[in-house]
Amino acid sequence: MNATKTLLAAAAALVTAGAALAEPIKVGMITTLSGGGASLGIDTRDGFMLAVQQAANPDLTVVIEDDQRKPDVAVQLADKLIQSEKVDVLTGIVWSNLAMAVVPAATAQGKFYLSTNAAPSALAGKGCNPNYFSVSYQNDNLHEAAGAYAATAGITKAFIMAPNYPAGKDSLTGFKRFYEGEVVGEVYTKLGQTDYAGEIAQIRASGADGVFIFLPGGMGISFVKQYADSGVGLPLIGPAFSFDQSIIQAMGDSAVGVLNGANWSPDLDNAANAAFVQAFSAEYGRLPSVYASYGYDTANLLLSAMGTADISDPDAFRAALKAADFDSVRGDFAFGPSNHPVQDLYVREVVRDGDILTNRIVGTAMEDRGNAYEGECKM
Amino acid sequence: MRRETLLNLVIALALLAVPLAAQALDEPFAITLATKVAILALAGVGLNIALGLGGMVSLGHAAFFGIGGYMMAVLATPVQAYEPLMTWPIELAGTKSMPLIWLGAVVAGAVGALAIGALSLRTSGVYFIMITLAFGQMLYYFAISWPAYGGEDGIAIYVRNGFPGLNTLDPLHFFALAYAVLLAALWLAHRLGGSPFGLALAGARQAPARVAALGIRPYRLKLAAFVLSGAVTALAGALYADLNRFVSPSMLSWHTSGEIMVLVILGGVGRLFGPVAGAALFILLEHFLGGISEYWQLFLGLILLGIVLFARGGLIGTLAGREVPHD
Amino acid sequence: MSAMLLIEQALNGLQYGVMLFLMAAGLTLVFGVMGLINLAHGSLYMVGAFACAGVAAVTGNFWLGLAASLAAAAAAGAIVELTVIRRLYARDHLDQVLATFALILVFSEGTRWLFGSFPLYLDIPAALAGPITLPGGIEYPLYRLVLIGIGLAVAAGLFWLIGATRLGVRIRAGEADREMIAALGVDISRLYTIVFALGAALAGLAGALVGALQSVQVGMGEPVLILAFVVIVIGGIGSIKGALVGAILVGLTDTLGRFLLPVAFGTFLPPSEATSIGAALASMLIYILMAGVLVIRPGGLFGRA
Amino acid sequence: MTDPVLEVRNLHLSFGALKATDDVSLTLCPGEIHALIGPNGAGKSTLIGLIAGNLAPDAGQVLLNGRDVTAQDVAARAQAGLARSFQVSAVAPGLSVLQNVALAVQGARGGSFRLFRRALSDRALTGAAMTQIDRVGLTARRTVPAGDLAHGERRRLELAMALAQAPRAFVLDEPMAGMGPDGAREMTTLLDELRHEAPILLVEHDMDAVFRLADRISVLVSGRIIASGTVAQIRANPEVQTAYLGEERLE
Repeated sequence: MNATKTLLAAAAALVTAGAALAEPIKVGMITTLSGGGASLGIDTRDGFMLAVQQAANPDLTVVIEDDQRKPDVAVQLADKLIQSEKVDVLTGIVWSNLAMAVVPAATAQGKFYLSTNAAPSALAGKGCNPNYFSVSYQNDNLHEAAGAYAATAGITKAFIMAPNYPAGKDSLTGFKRFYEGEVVGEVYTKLGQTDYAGEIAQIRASGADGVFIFLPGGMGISFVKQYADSGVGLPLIGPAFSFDQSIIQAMGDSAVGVLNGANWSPDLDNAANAAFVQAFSAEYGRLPSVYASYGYDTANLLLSAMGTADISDPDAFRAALKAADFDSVRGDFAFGPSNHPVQDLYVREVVRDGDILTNRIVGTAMEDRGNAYEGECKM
Repeated sequence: MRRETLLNLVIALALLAVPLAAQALDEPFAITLATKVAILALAGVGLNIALGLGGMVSLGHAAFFGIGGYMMAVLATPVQAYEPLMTWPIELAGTKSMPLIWLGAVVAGAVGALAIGALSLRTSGVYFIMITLAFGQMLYYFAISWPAYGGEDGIAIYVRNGFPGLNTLDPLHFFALAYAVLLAALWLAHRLGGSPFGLALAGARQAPARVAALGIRPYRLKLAAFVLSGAVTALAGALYADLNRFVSPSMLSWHTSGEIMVLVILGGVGRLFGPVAGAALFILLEHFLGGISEYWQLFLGLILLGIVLFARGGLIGTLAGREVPHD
Repeated sequence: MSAMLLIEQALNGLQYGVMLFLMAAGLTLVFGVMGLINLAHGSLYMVGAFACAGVAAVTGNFWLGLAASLAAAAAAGAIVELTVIRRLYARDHLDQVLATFALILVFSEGTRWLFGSFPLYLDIPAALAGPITLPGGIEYPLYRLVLIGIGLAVAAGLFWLIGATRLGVRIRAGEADREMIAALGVDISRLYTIVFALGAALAGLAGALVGALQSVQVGMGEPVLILAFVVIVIGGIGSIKGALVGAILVGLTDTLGRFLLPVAFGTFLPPSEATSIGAALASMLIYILMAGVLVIRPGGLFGRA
Repeated sequence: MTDPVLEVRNLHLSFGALKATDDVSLTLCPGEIHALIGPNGAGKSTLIGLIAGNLAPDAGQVLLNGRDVTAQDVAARAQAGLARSFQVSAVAPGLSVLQNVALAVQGARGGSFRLFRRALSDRALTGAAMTQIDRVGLTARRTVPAGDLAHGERRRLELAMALAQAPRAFVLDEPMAGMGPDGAREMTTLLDELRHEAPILLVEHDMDAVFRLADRISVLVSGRIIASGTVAQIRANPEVQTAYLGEERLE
């Protein structure tokens, strides 16, 4: 159940007298390291640990556990980390359904949870909590970016598609929120579906002039390859999850030219990002994904709070987190009222750069976007 | 005392000793693990009624495990949301009381097993395996795509349901509850095995043609056993949902079916305490192998292979010798 | 909805069904001859896809990859048969289920160990890329047409193999009476290894062919495995003809159901509810089909029981 | 003559071109042992399958106590009073001798759906079972798993189970197969007593036993009854001699 790896950051460095004044912090990371979807968890972990290593702060200890993408396992790991490991902060969950299973109970016990990815609407609105911070986004954001940018990309009659599960429905809702054109087809596919010939035929027959999809993981790979082969050729747009670094290699040239809404890109022009991309590539021999960037930012946020407040004083520590006084790889970064980021959203395009495929920013979709649920959050 | 009875006693006491020791050593997570063992063992006891007594290789018991879990969510969510469970045809409130939830889970599991069993038992052997598997998948996809109870996100119950006189939020209290239910189910399974019903079922499993020639129709016997089996597994599902305070379609996935079956076989098919020994071994393997490698499931697979190829009869069979008819 | 869209969807269903047949044929053959239920059949599908993707990545040639997938899956099948499976023939189904479940874990995590957690890249060969225009003006991907052709050719080849060759005679004898073929002086253990490797090769072929359309990743075989089970339950276990008919039936039902059900619900429900409920029902449709077949014919359409 | 307990009228069953049962009629009357003999492959097992209800005939009827049971299944015919033993022992190997026989009692009396009562503390059940176990001489072996019994003991267990059904008619398929001379002699004595409880349709290869026990003999060859009569009549029948000579040559 648990790839327990206690990593003492700043391994060799002896604890200096100055650092010993600070209260040590123990972080429990629950993420997906085995089975399907492991690549996302591995990127999250690697990004997070890169920042931890760079900081070499002896007061920070990280315990990493593998949730196997199973909600029940995640809940039991959270129990274990809280009860046995006595961690102060939890982080790392990739999937919304696992987050929904873990976060409310953890924050109810007074623990901090810093989300490196999943940020379901329930936790941004009615279920918000002062101890819950989403460093990544609110789930709808990247879909909203795609929706807001669609018209710019010449899509006025969109065919939209997502798997038939809650995140899929949220995604189509998010897309439509800022999309001003017409929706000529709306299809829900089976979760885990691998053959999209039927849906592609419907796209062809729908008279659409563009397609929005939210198909994470293998579903997206299957769709994009089949879509490219079908010769339909309409512009394709989606959220970054479906076209991120970890999966576009498997799509090959089928993915080139696809647009995707994102809040980060390897070519985002700021010093922190350039350093991050360079360090990550040097350390792990591959380009970072959005998940790696969120992991990296989360660790740096935590480290910045450790520098100004003690975990033994939760109110002060919470305020230090909320200040978000760190160099985000996304450039400007601030938390909104419900502890979700207020940030610029971009649209990227998949491009071939020599042997590898990667993403390049083609435009800004929304500036200083918060999220749609802030009004419901009574905090 | 027979060797197996002695072994059973040792297993039962060991499972009781772990959380008590954990309490003394202030290791609350070990209590949670022991509770998980007890609940998975309960699910295995349920499956063992079909598998061991009835010879029905069901690869779809996750369906009943999940039905039990969802029954908990269906009954407890309205209370959480301050809404009635239904207003038509009668107004009915939800409940946070475990005994009522258990009753609901048992009834729902039995009804589900009656429907699936009535169709599946028209076939036998390998057809039966595949059909139970397919029905399980059908429920899985249904749970994922039906929006009412969270779909694939599942649904969280923020406060564990209550039991009169106990503080279920205390891990030790909750363990005691799960342990007591497990013992009750073991007693039930034991009585069932020695009853005329159990006798007829054993006969139907071992010599189906003969039993028919004695004037006993195996279909109804097997269906009855399947329904009981589903009901017990559903009860385990309700407890498991309460352990995690969370329900999701993954409870219904075929990996869950496989795991319940694996732990029954690890312990010993048809042996009363087989599921208990199997669940304990499974959780230990998961816990310790997981600490060794990210690829721990590879080693789990190899160990399972070794057990099925070379240690037939499971843990109980290896330690207590082969089964003898109990007179 | 136009007739052309309907025809295109029917073609899609046919192509899906034909690929399911490649999976189901091996499964049903192995069960028919050896009486073995093999849950790890989906892992052999995955092995085929990974072998094809791996070799195609190194050589740049899809067809070499395809050959490699056949070889790798057959070899994996033969190795598994020699080391594990042959100890299971005399066992009951329960032991077979457990052992092959364990094999899934070994294959999946072993593959992840070798290839990593990231999906692999495998694309359609350039010669077959893109759509062609069919009579009636339907634009249809050439590769999918080729898949239908390959699938039907393999089906014909299997019928010929079983109906007209010496190996086929032995396979049929093995299905009829396991004791008897030993008496006929056939080397049973070799026959079993060959049949198992043949089934594995078919699964590997399907994995490679479909892998080019989909995503080559760990765990890709399991959903297909369960569909293949549904196919052979519908068709009748042990019957190649049943597997073919069952596969096409499942392919058509699934594809057309996904397409038509939301449309049908749309006639009396608001669009977003209709698509949601229609999609929910469509995902259960093949299981409902299976239950229906069972009520009428418990042994499947072409089963002996 | 009293009315027959078991009657078979013009049964037909074909498997493809093969006529496995070809217009067979026979009766079994109270108190008698009616032996059915014939070479291997004559269709004896098929006929028993038709009588017991495992097979459905293409045409013809099976009557039990004058009632047409042709459309009924195996269990219903058993409940109507037909007890059969199997050519290859079909006892539950994991259950003890006592449990096997108790199961037979239970089949006759019902009660298989009592879930929580201890079967073997039910005196009525075990008492009835022990009576039959004593009769076949397995008293000392009552707690042994049936799978551990010697061959001859298993044949006797088969018989005890048939007895425990308290049937109206027995159909016994080669009860002496594989028994030594002593066992066969004991079995012969036992069967001779049994006929007073219910008539026996006896399929047997042991000709000595058949000639000693049978009141009537029917000879089945290629699915047809070629001769039927007393022991003396059958012994003298040239057609039967040909059929059997043929068989002996084959063996």
